[in-house]
Amino acid sequence: GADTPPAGEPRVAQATAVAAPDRGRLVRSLALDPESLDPHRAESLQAGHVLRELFEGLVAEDAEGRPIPGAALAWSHDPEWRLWRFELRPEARWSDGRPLTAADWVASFRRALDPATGSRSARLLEPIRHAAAVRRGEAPPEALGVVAEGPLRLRIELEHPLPGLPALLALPIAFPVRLSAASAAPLGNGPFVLAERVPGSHLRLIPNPHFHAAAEVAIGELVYLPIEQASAGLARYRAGELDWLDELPATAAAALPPELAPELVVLPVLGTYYFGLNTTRPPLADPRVRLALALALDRDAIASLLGVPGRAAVTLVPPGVPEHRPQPPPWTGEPLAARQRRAQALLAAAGYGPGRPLRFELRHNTGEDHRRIAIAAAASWSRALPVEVRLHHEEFRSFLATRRRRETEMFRAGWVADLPDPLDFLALFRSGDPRNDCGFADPEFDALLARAEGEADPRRRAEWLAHAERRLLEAAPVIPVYHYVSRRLIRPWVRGWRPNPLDRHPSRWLRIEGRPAAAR
Amino acid sequence: MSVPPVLELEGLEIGREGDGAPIVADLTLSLAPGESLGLIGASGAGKSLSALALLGLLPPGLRARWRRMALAGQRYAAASAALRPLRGRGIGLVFQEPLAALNPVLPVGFQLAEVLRRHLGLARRAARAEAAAWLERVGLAPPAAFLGRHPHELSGGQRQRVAIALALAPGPPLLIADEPTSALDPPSADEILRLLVGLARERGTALLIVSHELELLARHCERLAVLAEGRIVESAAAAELLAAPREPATRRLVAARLGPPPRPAGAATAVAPEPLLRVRALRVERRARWLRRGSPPILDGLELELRQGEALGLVGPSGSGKTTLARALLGLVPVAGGSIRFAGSELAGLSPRGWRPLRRALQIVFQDPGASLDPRMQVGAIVGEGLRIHGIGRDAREREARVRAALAAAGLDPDCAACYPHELSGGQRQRVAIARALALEPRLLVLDEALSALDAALRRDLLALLDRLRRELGLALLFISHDLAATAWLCERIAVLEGGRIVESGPRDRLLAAPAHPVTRRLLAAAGLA
Amino acid sequence: MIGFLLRRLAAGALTLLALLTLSFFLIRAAPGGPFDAERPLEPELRARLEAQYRLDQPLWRQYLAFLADLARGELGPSLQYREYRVAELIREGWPVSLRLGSAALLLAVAAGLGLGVLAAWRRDRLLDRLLMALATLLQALPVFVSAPLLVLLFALTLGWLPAGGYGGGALRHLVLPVTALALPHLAIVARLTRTAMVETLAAEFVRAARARGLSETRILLVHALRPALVPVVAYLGPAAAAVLTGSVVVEQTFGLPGVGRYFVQGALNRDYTLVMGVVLLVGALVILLSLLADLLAAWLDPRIRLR
Amino acid sequence: MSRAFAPSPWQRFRRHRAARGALLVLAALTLFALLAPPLLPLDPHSPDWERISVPPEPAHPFGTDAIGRDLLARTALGLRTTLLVAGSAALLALLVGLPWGLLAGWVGGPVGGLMMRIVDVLQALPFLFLAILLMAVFGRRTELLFAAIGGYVWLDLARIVRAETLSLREREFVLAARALGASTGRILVRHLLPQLAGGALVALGVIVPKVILIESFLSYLGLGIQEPMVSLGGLVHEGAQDMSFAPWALAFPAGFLVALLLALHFLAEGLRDALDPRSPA
Ligand SMILES: Nc1ncnc2c1ncn2[C@@H]1O[C@H](COP(=O)(O)OP(=O)(O)OP(=O)(O)O)[C@@H](O)[C@H]1O
Ligand SMILES: Nc1ncnc2c1ncn2[C@@H]1O[C@H](COP(=O)(O)OP(=O)(O)OP(=O)(O)O)[C@@H](O)[C@H]1O
Ligand SMILES: [Mg+2]
Ligand SMILES: [Mg+2]
Repeated sequence: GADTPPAGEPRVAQATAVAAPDRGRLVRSLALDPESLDPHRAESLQAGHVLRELFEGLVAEDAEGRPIPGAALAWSHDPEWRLWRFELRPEARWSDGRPLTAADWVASFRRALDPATGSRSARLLEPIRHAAAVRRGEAPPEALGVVAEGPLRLRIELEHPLPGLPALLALPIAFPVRLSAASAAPLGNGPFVLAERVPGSHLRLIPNPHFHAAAEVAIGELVYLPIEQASAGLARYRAGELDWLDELPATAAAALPPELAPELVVLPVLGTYYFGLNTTRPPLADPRVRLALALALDRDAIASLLGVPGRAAVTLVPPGVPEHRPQPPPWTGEPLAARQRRAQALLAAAGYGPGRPLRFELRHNTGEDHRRIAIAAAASWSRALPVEVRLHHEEFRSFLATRRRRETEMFRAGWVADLPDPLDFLALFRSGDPRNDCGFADPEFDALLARAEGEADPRRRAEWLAHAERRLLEAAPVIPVYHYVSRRLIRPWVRGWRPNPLDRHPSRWLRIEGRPAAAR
Repeated sequence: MSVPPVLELEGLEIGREGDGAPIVADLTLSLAPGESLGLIGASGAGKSLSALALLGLLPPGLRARWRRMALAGQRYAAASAALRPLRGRGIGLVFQEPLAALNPVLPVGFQLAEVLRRHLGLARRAARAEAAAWLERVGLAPPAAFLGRHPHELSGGQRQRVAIALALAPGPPLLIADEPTSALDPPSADEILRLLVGLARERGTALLIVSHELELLARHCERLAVLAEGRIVESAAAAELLAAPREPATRRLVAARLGPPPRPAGAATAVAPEPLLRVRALRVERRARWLRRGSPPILDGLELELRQGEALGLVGPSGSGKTTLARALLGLVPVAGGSIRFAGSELAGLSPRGWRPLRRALQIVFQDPGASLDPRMQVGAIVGEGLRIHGIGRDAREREARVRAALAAAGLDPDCAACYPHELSGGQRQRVAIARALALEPRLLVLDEALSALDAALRRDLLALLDRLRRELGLALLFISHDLAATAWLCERIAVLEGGRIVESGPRDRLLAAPAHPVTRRLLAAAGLA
Repeated sequence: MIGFLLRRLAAGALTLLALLTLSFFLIRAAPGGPFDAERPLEPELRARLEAQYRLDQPLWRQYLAFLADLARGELGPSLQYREYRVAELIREGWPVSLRLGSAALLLAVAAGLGLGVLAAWRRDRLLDRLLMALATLLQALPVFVSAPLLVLLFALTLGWLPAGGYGGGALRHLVLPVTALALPHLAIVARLTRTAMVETLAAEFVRAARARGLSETRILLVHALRPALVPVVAYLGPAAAAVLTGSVVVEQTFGLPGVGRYFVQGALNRDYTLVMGVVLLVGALVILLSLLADLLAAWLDPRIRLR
Repeated sequence: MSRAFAPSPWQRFRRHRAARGALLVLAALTLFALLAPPLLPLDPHSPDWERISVPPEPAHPFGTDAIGRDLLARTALGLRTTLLVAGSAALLALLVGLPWGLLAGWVGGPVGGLMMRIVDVLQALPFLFLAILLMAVFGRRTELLFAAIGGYVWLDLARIVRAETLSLREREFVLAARALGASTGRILVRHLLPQLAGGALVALGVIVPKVILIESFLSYLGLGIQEPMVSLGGLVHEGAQDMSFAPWALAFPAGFLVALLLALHFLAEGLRDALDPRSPA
């Protein structure tokens, strides 16, 4: 049946934003200089932030991250959730004023999946019919299940039921792309257009007059400053050069000058920091050993070290995923001492004791937080158990290579969801998945995931996934450490943002109210 | 005297910091305007240090005091700061070793112009013109060829002229010249002294000239003073002092004047028939700097022969290429053409490896002894270095004995083996260089102005030593000198170098009796030998 | 002289080629590649991508292709900044680095020489000790400490200067980064100058210059300094190359769009083409500047022969 | 002319007040580095959850770091590493850079030119890749890292020494040594080296801080030495991150670093003066 998309409250908020006329300048930080402004090629989170300003998918997200109509006015799907139709806005325009039609959309999807584009995120589009084959070059682009049914109507066919398709279509990989001869970066259709880009220095954006909701955009000039050094970001925020500072490190947040404390915003993020255990190689190939380590880890200590006491993680899938019921392992409530005693027993059973300590290496990539966590974890194990941990840090690419080649025993890893879906996390451990650096291979687990994917009923699907997670945590190829939070500083005069599970805050919803003249 | 004296110095005392007997004990001196005083004294008597003390520029480690010092009636304390205003403007000083005294990295024209600007307040352009005029005045013509040169691109005599011009240019009331003619040929020396004295008369400058050339001083100075035992032991009109020296120290110096050559020419040991050294068509070119090219070669088509046991005197005006020849013989400057045969080997273009075995047989005493001594080595090590290199002497003890012997032979206290070169006087340094060469017992010794800084007595002794070595050991000598008397005394054959080639050569007696070339005649005339 | 220059330039070209060759293979020997990321690519996709950038060919073929491109003045696309060519990145960034670097160099040389001369003049006195202690302190402070301290003091506490940003090259924006960039070199120049000056000040010719009544300043700045500059110039040649190509830390601390960060980012991201670009830049600079340093040394001390 | 002889270099060195002080400080630092961890009841490795980032207090005289480890013990440990890094790099620079520059300056011509072009290449080489490669291939072999740093910093020394050699080789006393028949080796070692030694020592005073800086820059990039080892440079880097609220974590390691470098500086000065017979005693 037809499904009317939720009409968001933000529209109401928008009305007030138009009324308050400080169409001023907003300066936001980026923790990384975007490597690309092509939605199909960009990979980083930070590039994603900018792309959401420049583009709009068929579906957009409101300030709370809920899908709302974007370039499409409305959509409908069949009861199987496999065949979707999107009604395009007649007034949709590219930023140069040319109309944006269903043909453009078809071309864009094909481009995203074209092997020549070499997009990494295109994997996310694989639920679309033939997408996987097209992506591997095994089928022609024309085979793709995205079809124009007239200039303003688009049909999307899926391989398997996917109730969450709208959320998927709000991702940059599903943004429309039109290459222009004039600039290296493609043309967009979003609330803002790029006015200037100086690598390493800044990106300057101005409102896009052809945007369908241009009247609601309350920011007159949007500047993104790539600041890779957290301390530098903080300094510039303190100096009044930034209105919005992203990715403040835990240590900096802990030591914030008192006048800035009210501007600190800490929000949960759908993401988990964990240790991956190499299950293909002794000594961690032994599940008893893995479980012992999972039991004995003092997560609370680490979480409080990082200043996020409530976010110690016992599960891989973070709390807050819609439809998902967290699956904490049975020992969750036990006191640490008791858990550690059990761990000792497990290790003893595996043949490790004071005379023959368990020796393994924990690798992490460079980073102050990673280092602190690794030291703390190593300390919490070696204090309670006959364990000797060798810490080893590496620069990122070398680390990835080591991890991928499974040349270490334990490594640090983390995952932030693209979609609010447990599968996004669990698929990392499917056997044969290129991301499965643990070498975890459990046919049962794989089967549970396959079941969930074929399931059209959201509730049943969630159950299969919960089941899979339980099984995963029992085998413990992964030791969750903590669930990510985002820490940022936001000026009090920046209004309109709302907490949301994916922690995305496009400037379309922001406005500036009551900024003191001195801070302009 | 109605006019106050230019310099009044009473009771100058110079000693090492802390300990020991003073080097200069009680020096008292007075100079009237326009007066020229010749100061003589044994090498190491303290002449140079006294001069430096007046400017407050003693080397570190030495201290000076005086009871009274006044310049043109104004009294000065013996402190460096107090004396600063005197420097250059009040007292001009010509340093004993011009190579060490000129800034090695600045063109001489620049250094001259700088002094003129500082003391005469000339503008840049005017200072440059005046610098050129001064170069011409001291005999460096055409000045344009010299203004832009650096000290190392000048001959010893040319440097000395620059040093004199530097001291004269500001027109100080007192000029102290420390052996200002030691590197000059007799006519030039005469000319320079005439210039000095002339300027002194004209401007009322007082002149204090330190020198070992007694005749020269006698000719130009009214008065001579003798420094010995740290004080002026005798002072009198020049002719009087030379004619009737009273003090033993004076007598020693005066009596040391050379007599006639020790024997008639040709009566030496049998001279080997085959020449030890034969130079043919030797050509040495100037080093091309930047874009400058095509200047004439320094030596061109030079021919020379020298037999074992023979002493060849090489004389010639300053800048004629004597030093260059000496260096070319030793392979220290690149030879552009010609051949040098020594003891059966060809030296031109020889590799460093090929040179090594020959080094011992072929030794040199450099013209600027100070610069040729490694400043970080003690004298003993300097003299002993050749012994170690060539493996002479069985052990360290024997080598040390040889070093002491060589030092003694060169007229030095063997105990100074522990000194560093900078602690020695100019003459002492020269003797170290001689000792270094002698210690190796070479077959051919090149002496480039090797006796110029020695007092007459020492000079006589060393000449005698060289002559003895020549006769007894068959040492061959290439004796480069401006001291024609010494050359004539030592050498049976004399060659005259001019403009890079030998213009005349022949047996001493013939050359002295009947000089053929005008250059020779001029040299002889100025030395009072013609 | 002209012969010397020609010979040196020819040698420089060969040196550059050797440098590029060595770098080419060195950077490819490091583990990991430009297309590695947390989300790995499927092998077939990765192969396709690598083929696009010619990374699938045997090394020697890649090398020959690189040389052929280079001969045409082509450095290729950046592997990291997908929308940019390496030449573009350098063309945009280097003027910024050059501007900062030359100002920093000037500051380091002027102040370093000044302090060094001062210290040598007051040798072993209190001022000398203080200056040298200060120089040591400046040398001991990594830029990642000194730069934030400068910001803390002048931007946050005193509020005199902006905490970052290039501001189109406005003076206000340059003061702090230039200072941060200059400080360590300033300290080194000061120390080298002092030592060399102490040596020349003891020389006889300085005593002779004093005897001529030259002013102390002139003796220090002309007579003693000139020969003392030889080692300083030798150090400054390649140091200038480093300063003129910027510093990651300074650029990151102050948010400046120079090329300094490409050295680190290029290496960390395995952006092979970008790294070759910056190596070319630095290499050419090092070679040219060391030639310049040699010429300068020969001019400063004419006894030096250029061969 | 009999008199008290000129003092020997050793005597001159002993009379150098600043150098004596420096030597004392250096000895004290070494003792501290070697003895503090074993003698004091402080553990540089295990974190104390209760005492994270505490300022100096009796139990932790230098305070603790962001993971609650004792900073006094860590400083001592870091000092040990840094002494080792600095020492080995300085030694390497002296053993390679000095002869290299000397030889290149002396020989000149094509060979000397080639030697200097090698220096050019090494100086322009992407050093980070070398570090990455070494770390990847040899992992935790910290010595190799030191060697890589040392292999980089001798270049400056070689350049400085060469420039001075070029000037010295034209001096009269070098000619005199050649005339004596001294071999190249002898001229280089006996005549040029003593002239250069002072300058080279001071250049080392420039190089050692550079080594330490490079090492700490590598820490900044995460290519530095591995836990549980620490270096002063690494500690300074750690401290720099928290410097606004835990200044002691920066101040103590940085203080030791400065003390070390100052001591080295004055030591170098003292040695230089001692080697120069003309310097005032
Ligand atoms: N820097 C010094 N330190 C210690 N002793 C010195 C120093 N300079 C010179 N002397 C000693 O002082 C004495 C006088 O030296 P000075 O140079 O004045 O002699 P001089 O009369 O000029 O001799 P010469 O005719 O050889 O030049 C010498 O014995 C010398 O050894
Ligand atoms: N490096 C150089 N560059 C250019 N010209 C030089 C250089 N060295 C020497 N000359 C010139 O070569 C000529 C010969 O110099 P040389 O030193 O051989 O003279 P000399 O006969 O020893 O003179 P003196 O008696 O003054 O010592 C001089 O005119 C001198 O200016
Ligand atoms: Mg004298
Ligand atoms: Mg000469």
